[in-house]
Parts: sequence; C-alpha cells; structure tokens
Amino acid sequence: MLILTCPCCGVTAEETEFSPGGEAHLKRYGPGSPDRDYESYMFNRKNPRGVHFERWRHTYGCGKWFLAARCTITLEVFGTYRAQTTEPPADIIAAIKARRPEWEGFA
Amino acid sequence: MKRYSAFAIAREALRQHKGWSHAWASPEPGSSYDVVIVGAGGHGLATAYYLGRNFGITNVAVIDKGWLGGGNTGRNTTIIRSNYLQDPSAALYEKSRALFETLSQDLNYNVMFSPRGVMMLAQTEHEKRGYLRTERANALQRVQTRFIQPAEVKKLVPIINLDGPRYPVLGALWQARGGTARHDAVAWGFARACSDMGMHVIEQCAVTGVEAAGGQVTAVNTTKGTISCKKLGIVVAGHSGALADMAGFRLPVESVALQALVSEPVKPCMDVVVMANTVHGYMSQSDKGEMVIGGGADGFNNYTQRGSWHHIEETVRALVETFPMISRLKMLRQWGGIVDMTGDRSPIISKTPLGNCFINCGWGTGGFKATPGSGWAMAELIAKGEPGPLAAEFSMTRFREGRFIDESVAAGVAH
Amino acid sequence: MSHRLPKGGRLIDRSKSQNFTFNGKSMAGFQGDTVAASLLANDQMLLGRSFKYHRPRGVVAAGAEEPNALLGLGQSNRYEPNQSATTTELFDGLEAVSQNHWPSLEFDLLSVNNLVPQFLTAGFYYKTFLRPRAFWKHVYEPLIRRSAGLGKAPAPDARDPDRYEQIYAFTDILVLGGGIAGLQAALAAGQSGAKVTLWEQTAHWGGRAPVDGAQIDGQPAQDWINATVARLHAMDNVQLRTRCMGAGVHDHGYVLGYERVADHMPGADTPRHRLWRMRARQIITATGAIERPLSFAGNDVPGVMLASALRDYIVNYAVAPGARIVVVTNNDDAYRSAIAAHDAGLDVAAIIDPRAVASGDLPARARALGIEVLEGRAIRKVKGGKRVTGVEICRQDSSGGAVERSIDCDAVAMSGGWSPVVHLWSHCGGKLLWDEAGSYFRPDPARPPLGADGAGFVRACGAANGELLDVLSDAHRCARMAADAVGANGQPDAAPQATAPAEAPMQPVWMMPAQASYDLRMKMWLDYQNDVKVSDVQLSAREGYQSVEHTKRYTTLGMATDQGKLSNINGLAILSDALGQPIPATGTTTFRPPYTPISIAAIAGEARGAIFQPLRRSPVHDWHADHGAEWEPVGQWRRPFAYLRTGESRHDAVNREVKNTRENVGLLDASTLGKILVRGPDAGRFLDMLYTNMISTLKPGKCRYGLMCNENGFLMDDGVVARLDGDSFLVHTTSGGADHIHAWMEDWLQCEWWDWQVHTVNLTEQFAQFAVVGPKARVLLDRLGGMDVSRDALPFMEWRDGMLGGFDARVFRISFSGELSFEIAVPAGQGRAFWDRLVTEGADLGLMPYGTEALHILRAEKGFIMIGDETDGTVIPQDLGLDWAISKKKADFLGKRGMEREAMVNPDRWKLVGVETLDGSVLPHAALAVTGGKNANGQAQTEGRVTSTYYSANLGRGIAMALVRNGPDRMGDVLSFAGDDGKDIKARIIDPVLIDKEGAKQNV
Amino acid sequence: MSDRETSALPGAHFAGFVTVSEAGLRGMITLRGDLSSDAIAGALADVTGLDMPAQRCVNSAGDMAAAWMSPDELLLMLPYDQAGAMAQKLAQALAGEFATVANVSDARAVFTLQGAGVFDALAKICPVDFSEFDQGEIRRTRAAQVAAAVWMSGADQVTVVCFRSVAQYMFDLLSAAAAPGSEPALYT
Ligand SMILES: Cc1cc2nc3c(=O)[nH]c(=O)nc-3n(C[C@H](O)[C@H](O)[C@H](O)COP(=O)(O)OP(=O)(O)OC[C@H]3O[C@@H](n4cnc5c(N)ncnc54)[C@H](O)[C@@H]3O)c2cc1C
Ligand SMILES: NC(=O)c1ccc[n+]([C@@H]2O[C@H](COP(=O)([O-])OP(=O)(O)OC[C@H]3O[C@@H](n4cnc5c(N)ncnc54)[C@H](O)[C@@H]3O)[C@@H](O)[C@H]2O)c1
Ligand SMILES: Cc1cc2nc3c(=O)[nH]c(=O)nc-3n(C[C@H](O)[C@H](O)[C@H](O)COP(=O)(O)O)c2cc1C
Ligand SMILES: [Zn+2]
Repeated sequence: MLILTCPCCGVTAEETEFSPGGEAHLKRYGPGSPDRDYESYMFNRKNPRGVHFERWRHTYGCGKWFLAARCTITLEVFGTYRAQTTEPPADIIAAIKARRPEWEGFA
Repeated sequence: MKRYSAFAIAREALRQHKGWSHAWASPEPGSSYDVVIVGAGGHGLATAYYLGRNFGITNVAVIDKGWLGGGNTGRNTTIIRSNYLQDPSAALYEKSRALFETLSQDLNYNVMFSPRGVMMLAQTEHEKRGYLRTERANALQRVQTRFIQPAEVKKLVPIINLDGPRYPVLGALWQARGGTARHDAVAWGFARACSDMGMHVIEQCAVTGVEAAGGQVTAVNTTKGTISCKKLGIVVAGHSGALADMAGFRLPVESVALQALVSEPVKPCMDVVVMANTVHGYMSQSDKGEMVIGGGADGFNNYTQRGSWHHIEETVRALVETFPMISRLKMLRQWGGIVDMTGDRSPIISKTPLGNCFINCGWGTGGFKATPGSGWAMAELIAKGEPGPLAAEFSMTRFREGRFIDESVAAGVAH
Repeated sequence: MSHRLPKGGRLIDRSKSQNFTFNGKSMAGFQGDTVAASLLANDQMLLGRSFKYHRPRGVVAAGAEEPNALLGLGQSNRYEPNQSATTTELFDGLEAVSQNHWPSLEFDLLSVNNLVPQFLTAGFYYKTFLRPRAFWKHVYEPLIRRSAGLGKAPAPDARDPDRYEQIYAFTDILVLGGGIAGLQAALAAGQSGAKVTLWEQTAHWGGRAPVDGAQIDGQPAQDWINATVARLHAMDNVQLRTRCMGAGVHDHGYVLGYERVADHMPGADTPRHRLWRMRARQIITATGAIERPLSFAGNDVPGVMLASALRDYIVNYAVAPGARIVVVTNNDDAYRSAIAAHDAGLDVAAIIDPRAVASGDLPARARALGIEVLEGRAIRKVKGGKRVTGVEICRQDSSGGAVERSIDCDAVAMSGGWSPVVHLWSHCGGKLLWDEAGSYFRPDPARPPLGADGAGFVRACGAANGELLDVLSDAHRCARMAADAVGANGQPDAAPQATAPAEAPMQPVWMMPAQASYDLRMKMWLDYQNDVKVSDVQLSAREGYQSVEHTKRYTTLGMATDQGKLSNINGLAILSDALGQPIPATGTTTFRPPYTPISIAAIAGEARGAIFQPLRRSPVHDWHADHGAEWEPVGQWRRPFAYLRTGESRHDAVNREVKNTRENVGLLDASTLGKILVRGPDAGRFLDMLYTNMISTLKPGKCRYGLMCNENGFLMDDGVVARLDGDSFLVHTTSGGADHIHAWMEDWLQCEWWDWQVHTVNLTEQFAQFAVVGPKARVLLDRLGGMDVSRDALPFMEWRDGMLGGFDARVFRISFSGELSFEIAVPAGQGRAFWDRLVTEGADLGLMPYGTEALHILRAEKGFIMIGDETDGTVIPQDLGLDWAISKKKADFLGKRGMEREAMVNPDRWKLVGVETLDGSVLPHAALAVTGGKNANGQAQTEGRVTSTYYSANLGRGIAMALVRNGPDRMGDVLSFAGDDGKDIKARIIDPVLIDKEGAKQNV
Repeated sequence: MSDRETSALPGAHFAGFVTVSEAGLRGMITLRGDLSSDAIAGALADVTGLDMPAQRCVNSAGDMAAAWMSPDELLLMLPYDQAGAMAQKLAQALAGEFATVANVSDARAVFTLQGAGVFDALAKICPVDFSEFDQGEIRRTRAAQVAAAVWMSGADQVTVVCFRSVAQYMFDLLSAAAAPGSEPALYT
C-alpha cells in the first residue's frame, strides 16, 4: 500500500487517493507514423525490474496527473514530479543515481 | 518411474515407504539441448511434456530460477473454465479443459481435476446480456454452457444471497464441467512425466542472458553456466518483460501483483465455483475446506508478490454481500503473484523477432486453466516453427495489426 | 485430572463466576479465564479432532500459537467456527462446541483413518484415486471433503447481526506487543517525543515476564509493568490499546491492527471488531517468542502441552492441566514450569532432559525441591489415547528400542527451545539470520523491510529479536534507533535492569530419541492440526519435494489455521536433516499476513447493506421509486428501466411507454448524462482531437452529435456537443462514461497538450436534465411558458437559455427517438420541482415517464446506435456506418492512427445493418449468423451477430440491428441465425432505420 | 415558487457521538485558472474582497470563503442565492484572461459534523492524519468510496462536501461512523 506525495498540491497520501496510469514519458505517434513506432507507443512497455517512471493521478485530491520514479522491486519512491515534461528532471535522476549507482539511466 | 496406484501405496506401506524415489530428477544442466524452456511453471512444463509426447522431442531442459511451480502456478485460485466469448480463446481454453479431464490418468498423477461447475453471476441487465451473448457463442464453439435462472443458482449455491440490496442475481452463466484442480499437483505431475521422458528439469537456476548469432538464438546464460540450445521457449509469466529484454525485444505486457486469500477451513458449504464480476469477487471451496478467494490486481508495475491491501478489502466486501454467511469466517492467509497483463487481456503464444525463440506469456490473471492447452499449442509452435490453429491468433504482432482478442467485451473478466 | 487450584490465578477474578456450556454441558469459570483455561479447570482436556486422522486433540498452548483447541462458538446468526479457545476470553453465557468429529467428540468414526496411517502418508492422494476417472468427482472427492474442513460452516442463510468498522490512524512509532520489551520500547520512544502507539493482542500488559518471575529494577516484574503502563497512559504522545493484534505489515509502513472490541462482551452496543489501518513511520516488533514442541512419539496425545503453557495455566488462571506432571526439555527455561507446578502443590514426577548434564541455576533449584532430573534421556513414547497416562523413557542417543523406565503421569510439559515471533518483521520482506546458539531464526538487522524512502522501517526487540535475556536494554536501544529515524531526539530515562537466574545453553533436539525408528517417527507430530509427522517430511524429502516450499505444499506442514507457529522450525530441521544440509540452507517458508486469522467481517468493515457501495441518485430518484420504477444499474447510478403500474408486467409497461411517447408525450430523466464544460481559446482545437468529427466549426447556439474513440480507434463514447459561446462548449457523454471521459480529457490536457489553453469542468451533477419527447412535447412546453420553443425560435439541433415555467432552463432541441424532442436542463436543486411541474401540466396530454428500455427501443426504431450495445470496445465507427462522422479533413484525432491498421481497413469487417425475421418474431439477443462451415478449430463459422433486438410495439413486430460481414452490400439477403435447440432462424438484412427515415417527425 | 429549489437531503440529521447534519443549499463557484497569476488574484480580490488562499487553504470573510482546490482551481463558497450573480461578476472581471467560472452550487451536498469527536468519526472513512490538520486548511480526499472535501469550519466542527448524487451515501456513512458506542478514542 504505497504512499506518494503529489507535487501539485503537496499532499502525501496513500495509494487509494491516486490512480495509476502506466509508463511515463511515452512519445505519442499519430496518423501516418510507422507501425513500429505506433506499436511502441501504444503497446510495448519497458516493464523493468527496477527503476520505473510512471504516471499517477491525484484522483481523490487535486485531480492532477504527476509522474513518479519508483523501484518495482523494492517499491522505493525516488521522487515525484510534474507531468509536463518529456523526460525525468535532473534532480530526480540524481536521486535515483544516489540510491542505485548501477542504474543505467533514462533511455 | 514407479507407477502410482493404490496398490503401490499398499505395498510401500509394508516397507516404511522406502521404495519411493524422486518424483522428478534434479540433474545438473547439460551443455546443450534441442530445446530449452525457461520457466518451470505449469505452462513451461506442459510445453516440454507435449514436445515429448506429441513430437518426440525429448532432448529438452526446463529451467527455473526458483522451485518449480513456485510462480503463479503455485499461487492461483485454480479456476478452470472455457466459457470465453471470442472464438480463438474458446478454442484454446476448451482444448485445455478437455485435456484436464484426463490429465490425472495421462500423467499418472492425481491432479484432482474437479469438474464441479463454474458459475458466473449476472447482476446487471448489461452483464446478463453479456452472458447471454457468451452462451450463444459457446454453443457454436462446442463449449457447453447454459444461462440459468436465479432459482437454479440458489439450488446450486445455497449460501448465495440472491437479492442483495444493490445487485440482485438475475441469473448466471453455468459451465457444469468447469471447476478446479490441485494447482501444485499440475506442476508436479508434468515435471514427473517430463523427467520420465529423460528431460531435464533444472531448479534454482536463473536465466540471465540470451545469446544469438545471425538473428537466431544459440544459447542462454544462467547462474549455472551457459547452455546452448537450438530452440528457446520463454514461458516465465510475470517475468516475460525481463526475458524479452534479454532476447532484445519488447512486449505489450506489464507485470502487476494479483492477490488471493483463503479462509480457515470449514466443512463443505459450497460445491461449485462462483464468480461475481460486477462486484469483483470470486470464491470456491478447496477440498481441504478453505474458501479460496481471488482478489484484484494492482494498477502499477510490481515484482514483489505482495499487493496493496485495499484490493483485499474490496473483494471481501463484495463476497460478504454475495455470501453473507462468510462474515464470521476468518481470513487465514493472503498472498500475491506477479501476472503479465496484455492490452487485450488475452495471451501471447508467438514467434518473436529473434529466430527460433518463441514466447508464451500474457496469461495475466487467468492462465492456470490453460496450462495443458497452452503447453500443447506452444509445443506445436516450437516443434514446427509455425503456430498451429490453436495458437494462430495469439501472435504478438496482433496489436499493431489491430486484431485484438478482447474478452472483456461481454462483461466478462479473465480469471 | 486437570482442575482449578484453590489459590492463585493472576488474571482471574474468583468473585465473578461465569457460566458457559461445552457441547451442551454446563460449566463454570471465572472472569479473566480464557475459554481454554476454564475448560481445563472443568477437566475437559479433549477438545477436538485432528484434520486427517481425527486423532483426539487437547490444548497445547496458552496463546496465539494454539493449533488444536479450536471450537465452534455461539449460536445461529452468531455462530462462528474455528475459534481458538486459548485466545478467546470467557464470558457469561458462552456456548462452545467441539469440531471435526462424527458422531461425537468422544467417539469419532472417522478416526478409523488413524488405524491406517501407513497408507495415508503425505501426498498419498496424488498417487491414488486415479481410476475409474469419474470416481474422483462423485466418490473420492466428496469423501475427502467431508472428512476435511474442521468446523461446520455457518448456516447458508446466516446473517451476522454484529457491527464492524475500520479506522485510519497515523503514528511515528508503532510498537507491536505489550510485553516488557514492548512497554520499555514504547516508554523510551515516548520519552524521545515521538508519537507512539502500542498494541497488545491480549487483554493484559506484560507478556511472559510476570509468569516467569523476573525481577526488574529490584521489584517483581508485575510492579514494574503496572508502573510503566501508568506512565505511558499519562503521556499525551502515547496511545495504548489492548485486544489489538498487529495482523499484517504491508508496504510503506502500513499495518493492519485487528481490535477485538467486543468479543468478550457479546451483544454490547459497540462494533465487535475494528480494523486499524495504521500508517507508521517506524515499527517495532516486540512480539515475543514462541516455545517449540519436541518431536517424540505420541506428542499429540491430549495432556501433552508446551511447558510455558503449563506454567501460564497455573500462574495466570490457577488451573492445573494435570495432577502428576512430567517435564521434558532441552533448555533451562522449562524448569520454571516444573518449579511452578511444584509450588502449586502438583506432583512433578520427573524432568527429562536430553542434555548430558543439566547444571544451571534453575535445574539446581528444581533438584533442591526434590524433583528428579533425568539427564541424557528422552521420551520414547507417550502412553494414552484421549489423555496421557504415562511416558516411556529411553536414552536420547538411542533408537528408542530399549525402554528404560515408564512413568505414570497425566500431563507432559515439553520445551524444545524458543523461536522469536518474526512474522511481522518478515511480512514485508525482512530477512532472517540463523542463530546457532538458540537454534532459531531471528531478524537480520542488515536486511530489514524497506519503506517508501528505501530505508528499513521495522525493528525487532526483546524475545522477538532473539534476545531472551537482556530484553529491556534491547528494547531501549531499539526504541532509540526508531526515535532517531523519525527525528525525535528527547532523552529517555536509562533502561531498567532485569535480573533472572543464569541459564545454561540449550541443546537443539529435533527428534527424540535421536535415532528414532520408523514406528516412532510415524507417531511424532510436527503439525498437530494438519496431522503432519516427522515421517511425512522425511518421505517428502525422499520423493524429491526438497525445497521447503515443496515440502510445505506436499505435506501441508504449516498450512493449518495456526500457520505452523509451533511446527515450522521443527519441520524444516527434519527436512534439513533428511537432505543433509544445514538449516539456513533450507530456509523458511514465506511469512504472510495475517499473524492469526482475522474475521472476514472486519475486512469488509462498515461497507454492507445501504453503504456497501455508493448509489448515485438523480434529483428525481425518489419520484421514480414512488412510481413503480424497476431499476437498472448504470455505473453507480440507478435509472428506471420502466415504470410498472399496478398489475402490469415489465413487458406491458415498456410497450405502453414506447407507444405513448410516439403518440402523446413521454418524459425521461436524463440527469445522469455526463455534462462537461470545455472552455478556453483552444477548446475547439482540443475537441477536434477528441472527437472523430469536426467540432470547432460548430456555431454558438447549435448542437452537434459526435463520436469519441480511443487511440485504438474503437468507439468509446458518443453524445451531443453544444457550443455555448466563442470558447465554451458543453459536451454530453453517456451516463456511464461521464467520469471516465472527464478524466480522459484532463489526461490529454495535462500530460500531452499542456500548452493548450483549455479548462474542463464536470457539470454532470449541477443539472437535472429531462427529455420531453413526442408529438405533444411543444404543447407542454408552451403551457409552462416563458420561452419561445417554436420551430423557428428553436430549430432542431439548437439550444437556448431562458426561464421556462419560472425555472432556470437550458433547452436543447435534440432527439434520440426521432420524435419532436426537447432536453431541458435545470439546476439540480430545481430538478424535482420542475419534474413535478411537467408531470402535472402534462397529465391531460397523456404524459408518461418512460425508462431506459423504452429509450432503447425508440432509438432502435430509428436505427440509432447505443454505446454498449452496438459497441463493445472492439467496434470502430466505420463498422456502424458512421463514416460520415469521421472527418477526412483533420490531420489528426484520437483513434485516427489506430484506424489505419490492416485489421481495421479489412473490407470483411462486420458492419451494421437492420435485420428482420421472416416471421416477424423477435430475434434472440446476441444471436449469431452461421454460414454452415467449420473453422480450423472445429467451431461453427459465423458471419454476423445481433447487437440489439426488441419487440417494437409501434411496429408490432421484432426489430433488430446486427453486425454482418459486408452487411450493407447485402440488403435483402436472408441470414441464418443459430437459435435455441439447434434450430436456425431466418432473417433478412434491411435498412436499420424503421421509422420516419426523412426525419419529418423530429423536425416539426 | 418558494420551494423551487431544494438541497440534496433537506433536514437530514443524526445525533451520534457527533452530530451529522445536512447543511442545506450552499452557493459554490468553481474558478479555474492559474491561481498564482496576479490577474486572477486581483479579480478575486476585486470582486469578493478575498485574498487568494495559499496551497490547500481556505480564506474567508463574512459569509464568503475561497478554497484552494488545485493549482488551477479555486472554490468560492457563498450564500446560495448570490452564486449566480457572483459567477457573472467574476466572469466579467476575468474577461480576457484564460480563466473559467462555473456555478456548481447544485452539484454538491454539504454536511456539518459537530462534537468533540469529529475526527474520531472522520478517521473511520478518510485516510487522513487529522492530527496534522489545521484550522484554515482544506483537504480533498476520499470518504470510503467517494470523493470529499473536508475542513474545520469552527470549534469541534467539520464541514464535509461531496457530490450531490451521493448525499444519501455520505449521510449514511457519516451516521455509521458516528454511531453511539463506537467511539474509537483516537483523537479524543
Ligand atoms: C492470485 C492469482 C490468482 C489466479 N487465479 C487464477 C484462476 O483462478 N484461474 C486461472 O486460470 N488462472 C489464475 N491465475 C493465473 C495463473 O496463475 C497464471 O496465468 C498461470 O499459472 C501462469 O503459469 P505459467 O506457467 O505461465 O507461469 P508461472 O507459474 O509463473 O511460471 C513461470 C516460471 O518462470 C520462472 N522464471 C522467471 N524468470 C526466470 C528466469 N530469469 N530464469 C528462469 N526461470 C524464470 C519463475 O520462477 C516461474 O516458476 C491466477 C494468478 C494469480 C497470481
Ligand atoms: N529464558 C528463556 O528461554 C525465555 C524464552 C522466551 C521468553 N522469555 C521471557 O519472555 C519475555 C520477553 O519479553 P518480550 O516482551 O520480548 O516478549 P513477551 O512474550 O513477554 O511479550 C510479547 C507480547 O507481544 C504480544 N504479541 C505478540 N504478537 C503480537 C501481535 N502480532 N500483535 C500484538 N501483540 C502481540 C504478546 O501477546 C505478548 O504480550 C521476558 O520475560 C523473557 O525473559 C524467556
Ligand atoms: C488454492 C490454494 C489453496 C491454499 N490453501 C492454503 C491453506 O489451506 N493454508 C495455507 O496456509 N495456505 C494456503 N494457500 C496459500 C499458500 O500457503 C501460499 O501462500 C501461496 O501458495 C503463495 O505462496 P507464498 O505465500 O509462499 O508466496 C493456498 C493457496 C492456493 C493457491
Ligand atoms: Zn494533488
């Protein structure tokens, strides 16, 4: 039963106030895009054992989507940040590196 | 292999049971095999078994990182049914159910297949229409199901509350020859039969890498050394993403925790399996007497085999509403398993971008029932290099091609 | 004879006698007794039967670890099976029955199983019952089920009358266990300034120490406990709770507490159980240790119990489990039990100690009391059936062939050493270390469970940490670390000093005697409840079930209601021995919540009956209920399916509503429809992305029907969009879709197009919305007055704001039935008054409300699709002939890319048509059109499916829509639909629009 | 028409260890826009006299209050019959800004809990640490299975807002949580 801190309203709350929304930082491919790109956007997932960037919505709170970096093996949360970005911000990357020196980085 | 029978037990009883030997051998891995199967869950073992039985391919190793059967095979709620809506699913699951009918005899191992009947409650008009649709489809798919009225529901399940204040029971889709089986025994029985054919079932050996040359798989790296293979079958359920990563491709799959719980054992009070999908709960009573209850899946990626508590509460609430008499029973144990969910909630039995490497995954919350059928279809795919009719529709390219096999459409769920 | 002692009893109040019954027999005990204690006081040692062999079973323990003493408690709606007698407090009027026997506890026919244990070994059923095949379901399985299962289930229609509730709480430090370790930890943590919560599962503070006779700071332990509890109560930042068990430790410091608020006072006007959902930053497990049984033949005969339990019964309840007692132990602690028994005036026949020498302070004390100590000896076998009658003694280092001596006795107190309660440490992934000296697993502080921040959040202390002697300083240290971790830095008082006699090392003894023969091993119970014996575990190893997890599942060791609290360590020691490997190499099975079973009712909590789930009500819900509405759930809403008049069938009611709406005027409560305001400079552009058709070109004052797809191209929702002004649109969604579509919009706005200037506001509940439908609709609105709703003033597919009959109204001229139709939105607060007004004013026009079924039929007569009927998540708009609503001009919209895929552009996709049976009958729901062939898997081949089918009272025949392969190109073709009983139904493909194709009726 | 409009559960009242009462019709206006922008704060101050509340706070004056709901959403509370006019005034004041004003008075139900044990009752349904809950703070959260907003509206008094359609559920839920004899003694 996770706890997360919503970066949009500052509340730290339990999982049941939020809704999970799957892998973050997917690039959308629209009409005319090659099959493979569309497939990677719509279906294929990193599903990593370890550091995962993911989407959450503060459904029962401020209603905002945000992103979290979390370990799928220990469930440690490295940090949460605003959804309006295409890749994890530097402080989040640094926080992960500090905890997981062997981590290969966001790709 | 010593045959199992009442007679054999009687004979052994006279000599302190000293004559039994290992149900399956536990050899050190050899250096190369015709086929390596990663994952000694039910599906991996069944794949190996049918490779041997149907195709005479026995130079096979089944490798597992832990104890065999310890993945989802060892932690599921054992519901077996084939009342699926879409033709490809119905064909595959019915094949599997039919194999279950004689599996104990085929394996000479009592897997306790118990065709006690599976009932899916209709609790809204919409759900009822969905099941009527399934009933019609099943009739043409050679799956025997019947939509039954509330009175018959009550007769089959005396503990049910037909007129709960929120979701009165409007009837049910009834598959009389659905049921349950002893999940561990399925894995053990297959392992014993594989071992008997000379296959190697190798436990405590994790696959850590996949080697390829010229676009073809050549070997797997494991914690017990490198093992060459001509063909590779990946059958690792929740860990499919990791294995695909080793083999250099991505899957339309996410791994999440799915939970279950059992009550303390009580004397028989429920003879069939009941699934109440509107309120999200399902329950059966094991032969030992516990009420076996399936919970919900987390929505976030998770490899811990623990799920979030609130799903247990939601499930239990639904079941207390449906079966009020369980209120004063007690929960004995809860646990989780890591299931691999696809976008259309149907499995993948498929060739992969890597030559001679095949994958069987995506069974999500409902693959135990498919164990023998999945092994059958996967063995055919590996042996022939092309899918047979059972597996044909389950390729991993179906998503980008837009050929979903969506089972959620008729208000059904996929346990 | 077990009996009540004349004096003593720490926990009982002899002035308060409590009457109860066991198997119908009246008995008495005292307030403060557990049920087990009071039964023993009444010389009731035989309490039940084991799972498999139906062996007689008596009390083994005095606490949560009890495997045997499970009873059925209470009557009828309050009956509860498998209630542990050792953790249930006695109350006046309690009714208990024993379990798992037939016909009676004393004489159980199924105990014949016990005569053939050689056959019923571990896993025997996997090897047999194979033939004949049908026998499994019809003969073998029913037999097995009947003999398994412990307690009787409650009656099929039992309704639990008690209340249950749940509660959320938050604390810095949660201490689990109120023994001296837990009390000291709570005290030190509290003094550090942290917010502390302390839970104790029993009704009493202090745990084992007062029974063991420890001294703390020079005073008896009980005095220190009383003083400490008083100090804790006085601290504002500390909360204490008894009868509250730490049930499970979950991720991120979430702990479930199971509070048995009123189990001991049934019928009280309080919740019976309360489930705490505690979020703790740090957790201290001070859960103590559990004594292990010893494995000797006959160790399951009633009268054999844990040495600590014997002591508990004597000291806490003044109950003597026997008159003449033999103690068998591999450690010094159990000598305390011998001494306690002696002090209580009981005859201690001997202490049997497998160690070569027993030389500690406690053995010396026992000897001084005149108790015989037999060193290097073992119990070869316990004599007796339903009750111990004596023991046979042999050398521990023998095979048990030679009986040295027999001793008559009626109770045996055994101790195989102690195992820390590591369950709560382990639930969330805490790892264990093997402690050689004590032969137990204890928490490995280097590998704790990890919390949200990646740091450990559970610490163990006291006996739970494997610290059996220096409990208080361990607790103190642990509390200080926890306080540090939560940033509480107050200075606690120094830890008190406990004094206890020195103890000599224990000696691990996993089997007694060490080389016991098969005959003996077959009678050495590991798991009492599930009847797992030493020989079973050895057989499992021999057969290759070598992982401890395999052995567990093959033998069922540790899978009973006690979850192996007594049996697991002994079992895996036997397994390790059989495999020739050290115990840590074998490891433990996984510890899972709950610590002891918790009620299903507590898990469900308050969510029953009316508050099982939220039920959303429209502003006119009560009116519907008062006017014969048959409900149809739509999401969490309830909508009237039809309004049944007295004596009317559903079918009749629907037909009446359908006809009346086309002939006079119908009234529909459409309040549940989603209404979302989409506003901002980019609103049009945004809606162009969301809808398949063009929305941005819509003029203010006008409405347009639109389709929404997901990115797979599958149709997801539909509805009417009204443009309110230059940058505002009001989007209508389906009733079930409102929340989802609103969330979907926000997702795109926040996560993809965050630079677009668009706001959404979900106004669904702000408005009541009613459809006034039928040829007399306008007459009715004109009667209300205030607004010109004439054809010219308010043309089809337009809307107007204004006052209608004195209500604040927005009137849309849209039609889902093909009739002249207005949808009128008023603020929800005005909804009921407005509805009443319509009903009154419309009475003489023949106005009747209609429900969802009539709505469906009316739209089907017009060939309009319905989300959820014509669509099922796999249908694209093109399948439904809605190509006109798919913009060719737009470069992009959600779903466009998905529709480009090969399977989507396949010309063979099934497409929507009307179908009519040749005989006018109603097609069965979801009927499939068959072609006669079989596919590769032997299934009948199909070419179409009925999506909607109704009896149309207006047309006087069945009407239907279907998705058919190439359907629109096959007008007039006759299809064969598979009917019931193998008969085909012939139906012709027709245009789905059956009424007023030109739209003349709705345009008047 | 005098009883033209009604609240969701007029007069609903339950006396448990705290009392639960439906509070009748309340005016509510949703204002969406960047709450950190001067333009919006300015318009708010001009029209209502209220300062822009800080994150998760409520500012009130007289019978009007403004609550911070999210970085771009404000909830204005005022007497029911003033809501329509106020919404118009606000919209006018914000003309030209990227801001949205909507009258949502009828979309909600409001309950008042009164008594020393208000948090003891709420703790049964809201996953919130009320010991860290201050006067002047508003918390949007979950009450059992529905969304709710909660704030301390006076001494031993809490206001709970939910959607109108689930008013009955909320009332039943709160009544069960406040049932006599079920005092958990957590915050009291
Ligand atoms: C709680 C729960 C309830 C369920 N209920 C039902 C139900 O009622 N009915 C039903 O039909 N289905 C049910 N299921 C689903 C069902 O359990 C699974 O679909 C099915 O068991 C999958 O079998 P498998 O053999 O594919 O996977 P598994 O049994 O999980 O086997 C995969 C194996 O791969 C091994 N592995 C993983 N990675 C590696 C590696 N790197 N190297 C070597 N080995 C590796 C694992 O150790 C594991 O043993 C349920 C699942 C869960 C979790
Ligand atoms: N010398 C020995 O061999 C030996 C062995 C074991 C214990 N001891 C003695 O035991 C005592 C140890 O003190 P301690 O405080 O560590 O242990 P304890 O056993 O005295 O107390 C543990 C307490 O935790 C409670 N508890 C257990 N699980 C719980 C749960 N899940 N939720 C709530 N409560 C729970 C128990 O009811 C008990 O009151 C000392 O007196 C020590 O001397 C001695
Ligand atoms: C059908 C089924 C029945 C079970 N019955 C019991 C039971 O009677 N007692 C028990 O302790 N566990 C029971 N379990 C749970 C297992 O002990 C175990 O928790 C589960 O297999 C997951 O493994 P793990 O907890 O070791 O991770 C059962 C599991 C399943 C799948
Ligand atoms: Zn937030």
